[in-house]
Amino acid sequence: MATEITYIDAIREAQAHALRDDPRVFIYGQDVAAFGGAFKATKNLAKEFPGRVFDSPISEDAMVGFAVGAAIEGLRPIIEMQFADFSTVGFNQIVNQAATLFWRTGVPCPITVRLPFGGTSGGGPFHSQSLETIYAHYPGLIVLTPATVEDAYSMLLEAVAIDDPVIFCEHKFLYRHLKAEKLPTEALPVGKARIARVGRDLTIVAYSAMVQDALEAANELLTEGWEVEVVDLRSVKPLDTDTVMASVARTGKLLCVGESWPWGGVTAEVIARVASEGYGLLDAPPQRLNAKDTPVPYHPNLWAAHRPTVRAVAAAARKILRS
Amino acid sequence: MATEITYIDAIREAQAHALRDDPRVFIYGQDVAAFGGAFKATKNLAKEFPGRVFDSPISEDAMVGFAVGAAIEGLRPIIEMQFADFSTVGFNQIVNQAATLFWRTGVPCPITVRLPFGGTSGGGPFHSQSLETIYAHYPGLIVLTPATVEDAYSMLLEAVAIDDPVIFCEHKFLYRHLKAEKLPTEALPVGKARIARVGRDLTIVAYSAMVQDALEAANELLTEGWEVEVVDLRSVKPLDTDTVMASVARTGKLLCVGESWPWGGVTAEVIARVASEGYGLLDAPPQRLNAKDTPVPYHPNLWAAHRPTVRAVAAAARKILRS
Amino acid sequence: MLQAVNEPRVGAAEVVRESHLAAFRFMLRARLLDDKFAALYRTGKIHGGVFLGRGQEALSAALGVSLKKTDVFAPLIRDAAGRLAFGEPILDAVRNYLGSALGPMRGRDGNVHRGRPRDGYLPMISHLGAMISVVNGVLFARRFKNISGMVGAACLGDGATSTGAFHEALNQAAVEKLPLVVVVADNQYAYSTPTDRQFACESLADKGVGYGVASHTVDATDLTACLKIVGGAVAQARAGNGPQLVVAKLLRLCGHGEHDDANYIIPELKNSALGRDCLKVAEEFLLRNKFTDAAQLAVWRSETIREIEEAVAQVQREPAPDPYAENWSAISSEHLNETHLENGH
Amino acid sequence: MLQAVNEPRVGAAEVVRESHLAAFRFMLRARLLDDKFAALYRTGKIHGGVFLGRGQEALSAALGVSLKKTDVFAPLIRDAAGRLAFGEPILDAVRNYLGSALGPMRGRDGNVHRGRPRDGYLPMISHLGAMISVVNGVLFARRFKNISGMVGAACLGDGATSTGAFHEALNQAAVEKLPLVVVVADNQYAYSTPTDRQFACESLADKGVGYGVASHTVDATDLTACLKIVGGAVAQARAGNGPQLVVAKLLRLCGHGEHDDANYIIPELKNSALGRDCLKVAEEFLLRNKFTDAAQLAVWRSETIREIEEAVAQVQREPAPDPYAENWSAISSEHLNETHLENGH
Ligand SMILES: Cc1ncc(C[n+]2csc(CCOP(=O)(O)OP(=O)(O)O)c2C)c(N)n1
Ligand SMILES: Cc1ncc(C[n+]2csc(CCOP(=O)(O)OP(=O)(O)O)c2C)c(N)n1
Ligand SMILES: [Mg+2]
Ligand SMILES: [Mg+2]
Repeated sequence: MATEITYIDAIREAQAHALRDDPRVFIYGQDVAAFGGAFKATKNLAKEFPGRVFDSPISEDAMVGFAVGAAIEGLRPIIEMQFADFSTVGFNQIVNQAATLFWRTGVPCPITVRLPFGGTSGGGPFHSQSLETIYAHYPGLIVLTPATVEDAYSMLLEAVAIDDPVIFCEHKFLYRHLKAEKLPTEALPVGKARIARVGRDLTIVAYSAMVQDALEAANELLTEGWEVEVVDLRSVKPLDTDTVMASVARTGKLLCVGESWPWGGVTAEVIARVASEGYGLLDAPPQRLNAKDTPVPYHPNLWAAHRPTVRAVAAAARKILRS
Repeated sequence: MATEITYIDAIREAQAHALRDDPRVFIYGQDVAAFGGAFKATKNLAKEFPGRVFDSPISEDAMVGFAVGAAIEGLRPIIEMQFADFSTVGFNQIVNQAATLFWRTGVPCPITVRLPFGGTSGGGPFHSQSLETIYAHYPGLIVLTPATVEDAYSMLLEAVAIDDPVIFCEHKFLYRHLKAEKLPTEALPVGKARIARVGRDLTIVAYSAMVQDALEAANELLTEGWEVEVVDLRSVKPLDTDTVMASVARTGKLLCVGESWPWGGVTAEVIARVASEGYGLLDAPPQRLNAKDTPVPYHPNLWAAHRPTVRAVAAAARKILRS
Repeated sequence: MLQAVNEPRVGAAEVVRESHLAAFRFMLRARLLDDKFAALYRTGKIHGGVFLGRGQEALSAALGVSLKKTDVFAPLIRDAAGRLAFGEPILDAVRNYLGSALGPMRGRDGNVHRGRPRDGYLPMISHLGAMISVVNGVLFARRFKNISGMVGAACLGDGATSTGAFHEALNQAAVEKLPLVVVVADNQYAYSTPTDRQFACESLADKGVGYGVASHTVDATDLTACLKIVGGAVAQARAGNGPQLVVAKLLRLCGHGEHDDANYIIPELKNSALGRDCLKVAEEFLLRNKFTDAAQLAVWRSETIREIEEAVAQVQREPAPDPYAENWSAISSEHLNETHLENGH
Repeated sequence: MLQAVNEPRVGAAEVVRESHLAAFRFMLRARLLDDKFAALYRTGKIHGGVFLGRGQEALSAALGVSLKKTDVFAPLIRDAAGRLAFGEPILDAVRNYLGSALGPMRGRDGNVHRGRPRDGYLPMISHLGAMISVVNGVLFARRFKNISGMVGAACLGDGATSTGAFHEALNQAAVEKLPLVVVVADNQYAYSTPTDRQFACESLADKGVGYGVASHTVDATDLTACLKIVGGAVAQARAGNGPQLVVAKLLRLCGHGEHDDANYIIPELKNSALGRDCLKVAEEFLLRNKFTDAAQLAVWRSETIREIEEAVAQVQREPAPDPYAENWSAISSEHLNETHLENGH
């Protein structure tokens, strides 16, 4: 293995590992076989695991239905959507077929749907979407949002092992941006948030790519004397309220940051939980920061302004800290 | 017009009115023509307005795309989904075609998508869903949730007149349950919430069918000496934060109730807004009540326990009132 | 279970008789069971919709008897006969309609939404067309596990052919060369919508060539034809000849559901050959060919009625689901459950 | 603009010459424009993807010249030629790729996602197949307004025929008898996926009959054939003969996008007749038939290059979108805007 491992490498390695260890695993998606996937997440896997990595037609609905059928028979399919945005045409099979199977019949549905998601410069409205909210809202799905190379690896491995349908949101911006020395051998389990940075003045809750921005903002604020704690949710459903609450108990202040649209979603859910159950812990109104309420723009200038920037996170944090 | 007008009558009348007044209006959906729709919302309209009410194949994706094309040409299509639940297969055209058109091109997309939604006893997992959250989360859509016969009428009329795509969530349980003496000639505009009942001790925010349950709970609490204010949101996007905030300013206490699933959604959004912007107004932690996090069950016993009941609303209110 | 009728062999006449009688008995059982559900509906004993297979029994039974227990079956709303033939006990059907806690869906889902996925019997979701790709996945998985000789059947109506899901799944099966049989009951209406508002091809069977899939047409009012054509298609799929599309012509002899009086069905169709009742046609055929006699038919009928009545009586004494005992979780991984969500916060 | 070439009349030879030259010039312009985008991409001047129509120009131009300005056109990613022929200025294309605030999408959307809906020129969303039903809606609306004689064309690739959206929309057009022309560029691959992993029918043209839609096949390396077949299909639709399906055979002579070296395209295909460059084939045809001469070709080429260079130079001086001046609202009804959402709370 290379000495420098990227987030996308980790995703590839996790799949290789799963294919190696578990004969029930297969991968199905557009261009995942010989081509190795649009982002090369399945590079060489078709060659290494003959008959277990194969190309699908451009039929997202049928791809997911197929996975559910295979799962019923005890297999562990991994479905790659070419972009998260295209999962909207497989939406029905995800939320109404996969997500209801166990509850209706008692038969588990262990499928993993990989969604390359989130914004990149020049991606535009249909190659940039963050869809964790629409999947987390529907009952029956586990929604994961790894923010580090290590988590990309360990959480994908765990996703394949989980007996329920997992929506695995892997951030395209992180693919080649993040690097690690080696792959982890141990990991926090799915369902546990992580304190990405310890601080006593303010809790910033973030997930996926925004964890990096939150950490950078925390660095910036440190130069001003503020010690900011950053909680990486890792999984938005289940959502580890305990870790968030414990952090807020320490800091008394909360900012929640997400890259998706502002109406509803992770930031609303986190704030609503803390407001309901941890009201007494807060000594300032909890705040949230999301992308703007428009499609994700194409031009880099617009794109950069659409999502929360490090500067915007720092500014929002400062406002709370000074309140 | 009959002396007793139901919610479904109001929806029919609003469509008749729109067809009569505006030659650009047409209705397209499964069984909407001669048959008059699965719920009779378009009864006789095909006869009264020849060539303007017609049946579609079972093709929700194409139904919505078709409406967008017609809207581009200046028409004002009304699309009936047979059940909200089936809009998941038209989801992509709604959220990525209709909702993005104006923002991308500057050309408005005045379509109305009628979603017979919400639970009824015996409906089961695929004829009961409340999908306001997934549509409100996506930018570019107006999401309406009328709770009264009058609003069903006036808001549908306004929906057709609005230059943007409107998701019109009409509650199936209310169809024949609610009755009014006559149709309104004046109405609050879309975007304004309504104080459905005045009170000073607690604000219950609700929408659609849950407004009735909130009002009943308020009645029950009155016998215990509590005066509960009930805010009917009417529209969940836009969401009239000002009216909610003003009510909370008066009562100091907030309970938000919704029939949809608990993760994310309207109740989270309302509580997050109040917590962020109206923190000082609250003198108790704001609380929320939603359906349980499973598909909607078929059996009446399970169904009744899945959604918030009047008793559960009253109990949650009591807890806040006594805190 | 039926041996493919289009392969005559020693004792072929006897095989034909047996297969007709087997299929007919499932048709009869389905009709009587449906009648009971309709009656229960009228007296308010069933919550939600009741959907009958009246007129579709020959097709559905022919499919059911052509399948082995080790095959895969995804019936739709009008397939009581096929379900019984595939092995579903009457008790399961009754329990599901009445929402018994002991039923296959435990009251969580109802009426025609029932099945036992682990037995290859898939419980439909309502979204039309959505089950076909699930059948594909099951078939693929079995091939992946080196199980061969199986067939997967998915049923749908004329209206459901307009769904994107149908298209994607049939194409997928063709690309993967899966032993899928898609049986389309072209019963002239989708709810109230006549076929000329649903498609513009001459026959839905014309769709086969565009998928590279063999297609077959059958008069579904005629049990003999159904046994031959459906049985043949199943045999073709089993023999490794790829997906098969069967388009059956018939008329729905009831409303869309029992709430619907179907006054939109035009008399011309009712009075046409399509409007024949397949059960009567089959009964006459059996009598005419002396496959059985009227006395035997009467026995079968009364036995089945008793069986159904007993099942209903039993289920009515069974516990309804208890919301307090219910496990309100949609996932199987208990350690990932969120207590926060259990009561809607 | 081309008059349908399959209706010979007085001066037919001259009409043929004119139509070939008109189409060829759009092909050439498209190729040169695409080359420029590829060059800009290589030097990092374009954010996001660049998608070329190399090898598809004859088909796309033939379609573009067969349409009138009052028709409806929903091109896809490889239709630079058709777009130009339908009337798109080079400037619009350049502005869109470079994200100029003055471009048709104002930097909000980019590259091939451009159009002017009010002019019947529909801007694609990325989801394949999704534009066809939108064309249907436009055509329906015009008929509703008593406008006749128009045609709507929707383009897609072999891969996009596997989408449910394609199926639902083609069926819808057939049911409504709309003047829709669906042009499928079967260029042997969908991204890296070869056609045998995409469909199992002999030819995609076989799909027509299953929709009750006329279908046509054309060798898209041959401009003459394209003009004849595509022009003919458009004329059929215009004449009221319902939807038309055109399946064109060709090879993609570039990567899926400019990031892709397409090393998966097998040599057998490259060396086959499908692998011919339609632009070269057309050029040779024009010269051989003395429709024009080499000098003229050189002039066209250099004129176009200058035009493109000027457009690029102009656009590079144009303002980029300004996030502070931007109206961050996705709806047109200003009174329904939520200030709460404007800054992501
Ligand atoms: C995707 C989808 N849209 C709409 C419906 C509502 N619906 C249920 S059955 C039905 C008619 C089905 O007609 P057909 O496929 O011909 O079957 P039949 O009832 O005639 O047996 C409709 C529209 C649905 N179940 N799924
Ligand atoms: C619904 C959907 N799924 C996946 C994609 C990603 N994607 C973009 S282009 C493409 C290949 C298209 O192939 P084809 O239709 O043959 O057109 P070609 O690129 O060959 O011209 C894919 C898979 C998409 N745009 N839409
Ligand atoms: Mg039918
Ligand atoms: Mg292609």
